[in-house]
Amino acid sequence: MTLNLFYFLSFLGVLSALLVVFSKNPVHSVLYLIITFFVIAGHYVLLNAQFLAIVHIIVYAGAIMVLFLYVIMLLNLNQDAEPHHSNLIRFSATISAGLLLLVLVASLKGTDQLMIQTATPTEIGLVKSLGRVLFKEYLLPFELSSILLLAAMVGAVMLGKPDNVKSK
Amino acid sequence: MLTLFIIFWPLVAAILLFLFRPANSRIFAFAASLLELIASLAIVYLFDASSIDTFSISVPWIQKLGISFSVGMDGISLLLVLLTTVLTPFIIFSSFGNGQPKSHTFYGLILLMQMALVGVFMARDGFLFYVFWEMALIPIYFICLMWGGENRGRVTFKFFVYTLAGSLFMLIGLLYLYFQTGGDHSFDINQLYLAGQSLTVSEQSYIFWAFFLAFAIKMPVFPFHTWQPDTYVTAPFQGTMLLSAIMLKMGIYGLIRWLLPMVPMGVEQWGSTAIILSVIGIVYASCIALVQKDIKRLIAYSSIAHVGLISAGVFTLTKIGIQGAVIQMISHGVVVFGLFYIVELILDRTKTHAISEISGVRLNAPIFASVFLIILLGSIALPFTSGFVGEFLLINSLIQYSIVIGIIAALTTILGAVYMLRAFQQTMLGEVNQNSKLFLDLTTQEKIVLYPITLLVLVIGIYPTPLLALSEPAVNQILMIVSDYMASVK
Amino acid sequence: MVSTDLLISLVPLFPLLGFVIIALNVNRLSKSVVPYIACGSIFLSFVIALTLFFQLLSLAPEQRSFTVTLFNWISAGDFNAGIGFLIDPLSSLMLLIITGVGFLIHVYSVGYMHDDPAVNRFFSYLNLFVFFMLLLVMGSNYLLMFVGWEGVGLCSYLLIGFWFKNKDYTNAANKAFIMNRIGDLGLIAGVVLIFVQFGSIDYATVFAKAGELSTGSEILTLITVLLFVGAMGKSAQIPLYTWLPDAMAGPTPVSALIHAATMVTAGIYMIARNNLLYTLSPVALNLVLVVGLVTALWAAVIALTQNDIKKVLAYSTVSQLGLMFVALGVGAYSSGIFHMTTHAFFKALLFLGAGSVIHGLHGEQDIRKMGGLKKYLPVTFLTFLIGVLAISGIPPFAGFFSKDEILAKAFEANPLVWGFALLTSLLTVFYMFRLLFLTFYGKARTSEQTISHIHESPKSITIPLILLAVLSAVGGFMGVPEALFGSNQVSHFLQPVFEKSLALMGEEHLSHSTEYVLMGLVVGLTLIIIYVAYNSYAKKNIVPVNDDQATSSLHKLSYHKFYVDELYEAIIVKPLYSISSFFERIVEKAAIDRIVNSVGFSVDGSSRVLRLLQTGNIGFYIFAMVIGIILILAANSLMH
Amino acid sequence: MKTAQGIPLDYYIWLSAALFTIGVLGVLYRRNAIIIFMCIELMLNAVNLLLVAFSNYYNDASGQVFVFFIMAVAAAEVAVGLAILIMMYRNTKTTDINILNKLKW
Amino acid sequence: MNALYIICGLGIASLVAEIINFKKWFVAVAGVGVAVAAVIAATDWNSSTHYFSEMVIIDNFSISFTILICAIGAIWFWMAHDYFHDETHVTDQSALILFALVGAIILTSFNNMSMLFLGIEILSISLYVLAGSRKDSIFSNEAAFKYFLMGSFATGFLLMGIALVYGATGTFELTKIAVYTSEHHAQLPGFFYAGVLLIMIGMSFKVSAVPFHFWAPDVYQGSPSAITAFMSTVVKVAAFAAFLRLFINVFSVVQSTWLFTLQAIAIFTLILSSVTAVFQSNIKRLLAYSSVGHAGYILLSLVTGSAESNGVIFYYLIGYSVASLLAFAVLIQLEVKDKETSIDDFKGLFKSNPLLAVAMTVALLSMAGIPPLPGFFGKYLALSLALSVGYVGFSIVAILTSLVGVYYYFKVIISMFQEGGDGKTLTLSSSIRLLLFVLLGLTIVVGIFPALFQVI
Repeated sequence: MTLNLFYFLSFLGVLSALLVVFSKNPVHSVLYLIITFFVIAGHYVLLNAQFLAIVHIIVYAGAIMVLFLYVIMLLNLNQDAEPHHSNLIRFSATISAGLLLLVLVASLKGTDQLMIQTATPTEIGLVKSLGRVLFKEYLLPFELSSILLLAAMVGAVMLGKPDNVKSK
Repeated sequence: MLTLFIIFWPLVAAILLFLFRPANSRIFAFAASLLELIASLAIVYLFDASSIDTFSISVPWIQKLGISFSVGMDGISLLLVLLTTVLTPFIIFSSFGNGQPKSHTFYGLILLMQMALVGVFMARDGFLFYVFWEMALIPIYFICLMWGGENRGRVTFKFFVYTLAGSLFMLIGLLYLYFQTGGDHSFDINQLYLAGQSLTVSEQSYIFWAFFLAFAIKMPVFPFHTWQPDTYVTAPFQGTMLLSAIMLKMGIYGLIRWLLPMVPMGVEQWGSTAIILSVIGIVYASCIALVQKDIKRLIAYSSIAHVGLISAGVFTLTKIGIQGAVIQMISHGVVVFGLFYIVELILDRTKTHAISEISGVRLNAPIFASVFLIILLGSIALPFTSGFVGEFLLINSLIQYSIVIGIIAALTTILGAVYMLRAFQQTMLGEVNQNSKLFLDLTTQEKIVLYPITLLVLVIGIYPTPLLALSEPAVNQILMIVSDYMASVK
Repeated sequence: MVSTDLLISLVPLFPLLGFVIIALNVNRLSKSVVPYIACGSIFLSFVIALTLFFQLLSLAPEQRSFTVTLFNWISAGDFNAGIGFLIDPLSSLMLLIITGVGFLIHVYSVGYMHDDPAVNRFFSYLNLFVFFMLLLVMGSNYLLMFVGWEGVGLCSYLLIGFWFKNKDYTNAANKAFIMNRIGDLGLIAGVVLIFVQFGSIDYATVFAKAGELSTGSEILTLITVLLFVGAMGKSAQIPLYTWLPDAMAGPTPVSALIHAATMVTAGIYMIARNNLLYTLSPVALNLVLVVGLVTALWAAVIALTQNDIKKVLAYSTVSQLGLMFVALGVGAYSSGIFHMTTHAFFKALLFLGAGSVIHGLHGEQDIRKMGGLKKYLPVTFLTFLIGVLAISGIPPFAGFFSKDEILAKAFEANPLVWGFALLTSLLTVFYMFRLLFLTFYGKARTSEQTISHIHESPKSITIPLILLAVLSAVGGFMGVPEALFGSNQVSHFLQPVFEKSLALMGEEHLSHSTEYVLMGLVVGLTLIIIYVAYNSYAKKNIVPVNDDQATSSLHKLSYHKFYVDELYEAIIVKPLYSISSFFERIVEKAAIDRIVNSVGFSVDGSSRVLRLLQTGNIGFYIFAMVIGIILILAANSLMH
Repeated sequence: MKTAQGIPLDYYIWLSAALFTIGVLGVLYRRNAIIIFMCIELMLNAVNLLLVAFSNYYNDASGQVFVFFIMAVAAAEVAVGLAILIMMYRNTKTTDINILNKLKW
Repeated sequence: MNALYIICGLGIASLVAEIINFKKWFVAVAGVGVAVAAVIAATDWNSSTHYFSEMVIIDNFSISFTILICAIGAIWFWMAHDYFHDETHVTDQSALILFALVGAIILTSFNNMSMLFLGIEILSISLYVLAGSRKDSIFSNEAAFKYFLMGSFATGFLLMGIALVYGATGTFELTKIAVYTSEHHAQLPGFFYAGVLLIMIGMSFKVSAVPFHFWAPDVYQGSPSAITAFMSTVVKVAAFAAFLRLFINVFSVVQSTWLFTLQAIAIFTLILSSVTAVFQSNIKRLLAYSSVGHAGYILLSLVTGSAESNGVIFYYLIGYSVASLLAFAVLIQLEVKDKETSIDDFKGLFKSNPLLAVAMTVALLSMAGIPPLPGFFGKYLALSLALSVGYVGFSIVAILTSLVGVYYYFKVIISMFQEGGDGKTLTLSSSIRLLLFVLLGLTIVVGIFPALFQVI
């Protein structure tokens, strides 16, 4: 059952991901990406990462993708007027992506050599355990990500704001 | 103390020049170089010829890597240091001419150059030697670049890269040897000797070539010489003098001090090749000098020929050859300085150095012509001029090495006479022409430069014994290292 | 009493001092003072040389040798060369010739160069020359000889090109110097080999050790041949003789002193000095003989048709030098030296006489434009006549004895040699009398204007002429052969120098009767030739044709000196220059330098191409990155 | 080797590799900067998926914590990236990456 | 660790300064603050500790790199004074610079993959913004965009690598990974190696090694010069610190996996950068290629895999940074607003502004590797290291490329010492003069006494 679910989600995920790449209208791409995110959230749930799944939906589908949409609307890009690469480039892009997949898969073997996990499955995906790890072991990275966000905020504001002095 | 002074005083003087930019910087530079000269004379006075290394200082520099600031003085070093310290004041003074005054930078660079040269001649640590070796390149490059003639960017650049390329090979060789030294590795000269000598024949051959390339380019030996004529022509006269009178001695000195004792088997293996290259260079450069139209270029090629002879003599591995090389280095330095100064004066007065455009100078400037003649005779090795002593010893050693090679090498005396006398005849003799019409004879200031040089040419020619005696123990020492090693191998 | 050592050192010192004083004050000293300094210094040397000579004489023959060492000059390894002098009969005789004839020529120059503005410079060179010449003959080792050898070459160069405004003259000077240098190369190589062989270059050591070597050893042959190459250059023997006729560009006293009396005989001196080595090396000795003989004949033939008074004398000098080498070549060292001595007298006389003529005619040198000068220049004529008689070997003039001795020795060695030598001397007689008659006899062929200005030369010119004439007349008596009831004093005086060689060769003598026959034959033939010449040039007044008129091909060949100069130009000079241009244009610029530069260009070129990778297109960049990643991962998965 | 739910770990690896590659493909394939950003997000999500799978396998929360950081960074990147894009759009009036080739050679 | 706090604090203070309108002196304060941070970092010398459940390790390695980064930062603030004067967003930019420094310092002392990731991102995101800080310049825009796009693309691979390594070892902690790999050397899954390689690719991008260097020339050229200076020094130092930490300390056990690849990368980096640079006429682009070339040299000593390479690389980075700062300090003075600076603009500089010319010359000579300047010793040490493990061919390639390097550096030098140019004498503020003298002095001291700086 779970395996079938996995197949279904995977198929859906790959399909929508491909549609992100191949759909002509940027807005459609956004929507397909949101579908992909939901699928991934499904996978998270499958993997007992419930809290993460929710956060994922909130952050990605809720925040990031909205931002994308917002920008697309702002820049008025919601038509399929996008110029395309020449066929040669698209062809070679596809080929090289295929090759990349090939070498990736070829080099991603060896799971059978992994240590067999000893601990019994616990509810690590729950807020409680995650919070414990996050605020104990990973306190410093957590604090530092605030610096990161601060930097990004400052930066985004700085760049995004038109220069009043200049425009006047 | 004196050792440190003689190495670092020019540096200090140069820094002072750069920082304070005195209005009469040339006087300051001249005084500084005189002080340096006095210091070197003091060393001569205190020098004990019988000992191999006096005035030596050795302090660790980068201890971890076995690099130390290790300098010393033996006869060969002393002579070359003396050559440097004697010629530098002259070179500085020779720039006092009527041309536009040179800035403090110019003099500072000359002093820096002097420091590096003295360092090269005194270094007893492979790494230190390399550092000084490269440092010598920088000031001269800038002198040529900033005060040079036409096309100087391209020409000086070629010079720079070419010589740098050569010395990088030397660096590899040095490093290779360094890793052969025992214990914690060291760049100490004696350690490097031992390391080099412990190598197999084929390894020694590689090392030989790594070093020889660097030295051959610096000297320069055929066929690595093509940077030289252009550079000499393009460089300002003081630059040319520094290059030809002192700097090329670095290459020969390197052969004697570093190459021979370090890889005797390599030298034995490839020495004949080096001699043949040098001898080809002698004839080849002399021939090219025959058809030169530019007098500066002519002297440049003549310098290649002379250096070829010296380098060939060194590779005979005989006492006579090396003593000849040492004395010829000194003589060549003095003579070539004089020649270039004379060419500078010609250019200054006639605005040309095309041989065919000048004629009959002797009529208006007899003293000038006579001085030129004497120095020129020194260049073509007339007996009782400085050139003869060295050239005779060198040819002597080469004839001992192989009579055919010796005689081919000795062709330089004939060909040298041909091109030098041709130049003299064309420019000094004949009817006065447009360019030489108003040719002034030597001024007092020029006499101050040229008379001592002329005198030196004669004195070294007539009484070279003190110089030879000074270098003899050092030469013996080096040859002893070689012969001891060869004896132990066989 | 002054010590002999000091005296010996003083001999070269005076001319050196003279040179230094004049040279340093060349513009300051008055033209009237300088000649005194110059002549005085030589005279002092002459006096000392004379003193030394008598000191030598006062000693027993085997003790007649002084050596002085002043200081160590060059020492490197085993090599040692000192500045030291050797006075023995040979060098002492040379000293006398150099300082004596030299002094006379100095005096002559005072008059001859009187009007020249650069007379100070002239005398300084002259003094310098004497200094180096003295060094050459006095040096106690090979290297010092070499110093003198090159030094006189330098002075010769300076003096030939003395009138440096004229390009032909300076060309001649260059030619002289360079040809000498070719010889010098041989000499120096020889010296080095001597050092290699004997471990020393002191005469004393070398000769002592040479005795131990066997006759005809290869190294010795090599050494002596190389030394002889030096002599070829300096003494103008085939193939290096062409500079000497050109050297007549210099002032006439120079031709007399350097290119007749002293410098060119350095080769003779050198071989005489090394007689032992040559005796030990028959091959070299034969080479000397052959070269000398061929040169003698060759130059004599050329001299037959020359029209320049000094050129005739120059070729005559070459020819006579050849004769001296013949003497050396047959092992008659002292005969060679004897002829050299008398030759110094009469050839100097002839040159100075010619100079006097030229002086009288204000620079005219072409004998076709002379004639009938007998009455205008009586002293010159008389002295010149004595000179001609001396060179022709008319008894009892100096040349007779010396030449006769050579002929006799040649006959002794090989009648064929004698035949050629005789032919040479007969040719000499012919061209010398041709010269004499064309110059002094017959009608004056000079322009009226010149004739009105002709005057006998001043005292300072005529007195040396007269003195030399006397020497030429009586100089021969110091070597009267035993056949003529003399004692051949020269030969005896020089005995100690040649002792070892003579011992090696063994002495045979021609019977006196043979000598008489030979002498008679020679004198008879000489007289016939004189008559022939008189008939053609004095009586019939035949004047050599102008250059543009047709002559027989043989005559042309001789007149154009067998085209040797042109030959050298074609086979040596031109190829040398074309090789040089080839080196410069092709090898240097198009090959070596191009290879060097091409390294730079190739870097430039690849940069030009490689920078195109940086297209500015992000798509491409990312694509390149992906390719890189694919390659890396592929390599990895292949490895594992 | 399977995850807690019995799905082989390999499957997740492959899935994530596929998604990652699709992201790469998108970056290579498209010229619209916004789509390219989205594809990069897709790549990051592929990584997230992988991390979660491993985290599950090892029963170790730190993998999931790491995903939080990736999310934070992704958000920050998107914010900055879009700001850059807007700024650029202001000057060039396009989001076509091919227009951006003033800097080259 | 304290240095990190101080700089974080300064960054936030910078933002506060905007609010309380303390703009005028803030840059100076920041500079001094960073310098103080360096000093404080130095006080921990020889005390090897870790903080925050082994998130960071403070050892001599991290301290020395931290000091270097702080020192560069302080000098940068000194140098870039004018950059702030021109701009409207003074505090924003100084905050971003300070945050970038935070990121850099994290990269010197991380002991956890999450720290690595965050460090890189803090550094990068700040720089993406700073690269585009000249908003009206299309070049600046393009630089920011390219940097951002390629940077985040590369981050994807880095993360993939981290994920795979996590998957293979079950931990993000470096020390544990090191222990795990050495204990289970034989049974590491295949994807572990892929992970290591992907991490290497991500890091190679940061240090701009071929073929992941394409961003560097374009971004260096397009960014404001002060930012370029920052990128070519701080970013490079930090990235190499991280590179060393990862590949010398952690992945050294599996050297065989990455060594060959890294060798290839190093060789291509050396060759491509030096050859391509020859043709450049834009000075910033040239310096970019030069910086790529230096990365090649550093990689050369890194691939020796020798323990000594830490010290060598540290020294190399000091020499390189000092020279870069010097070059950029001159360049900034010479720049005309909104105009590209090409080699021809240096013509006659020695005549008109000797101090600038001398400073630039010394910087370039050092980069070219002429003794006794630090660039020479750096290259020497790298070569020596390479030869000590027998990389003869490699060393020869390196030497040849450094000869080619001489070729392009000297194009600039020749230009400066040639006649021509407008001959305009710039008036330098005394602060800049002092800075130039300090940097010149530093260059020479670092060059002549390399032993003093080879602390690790």
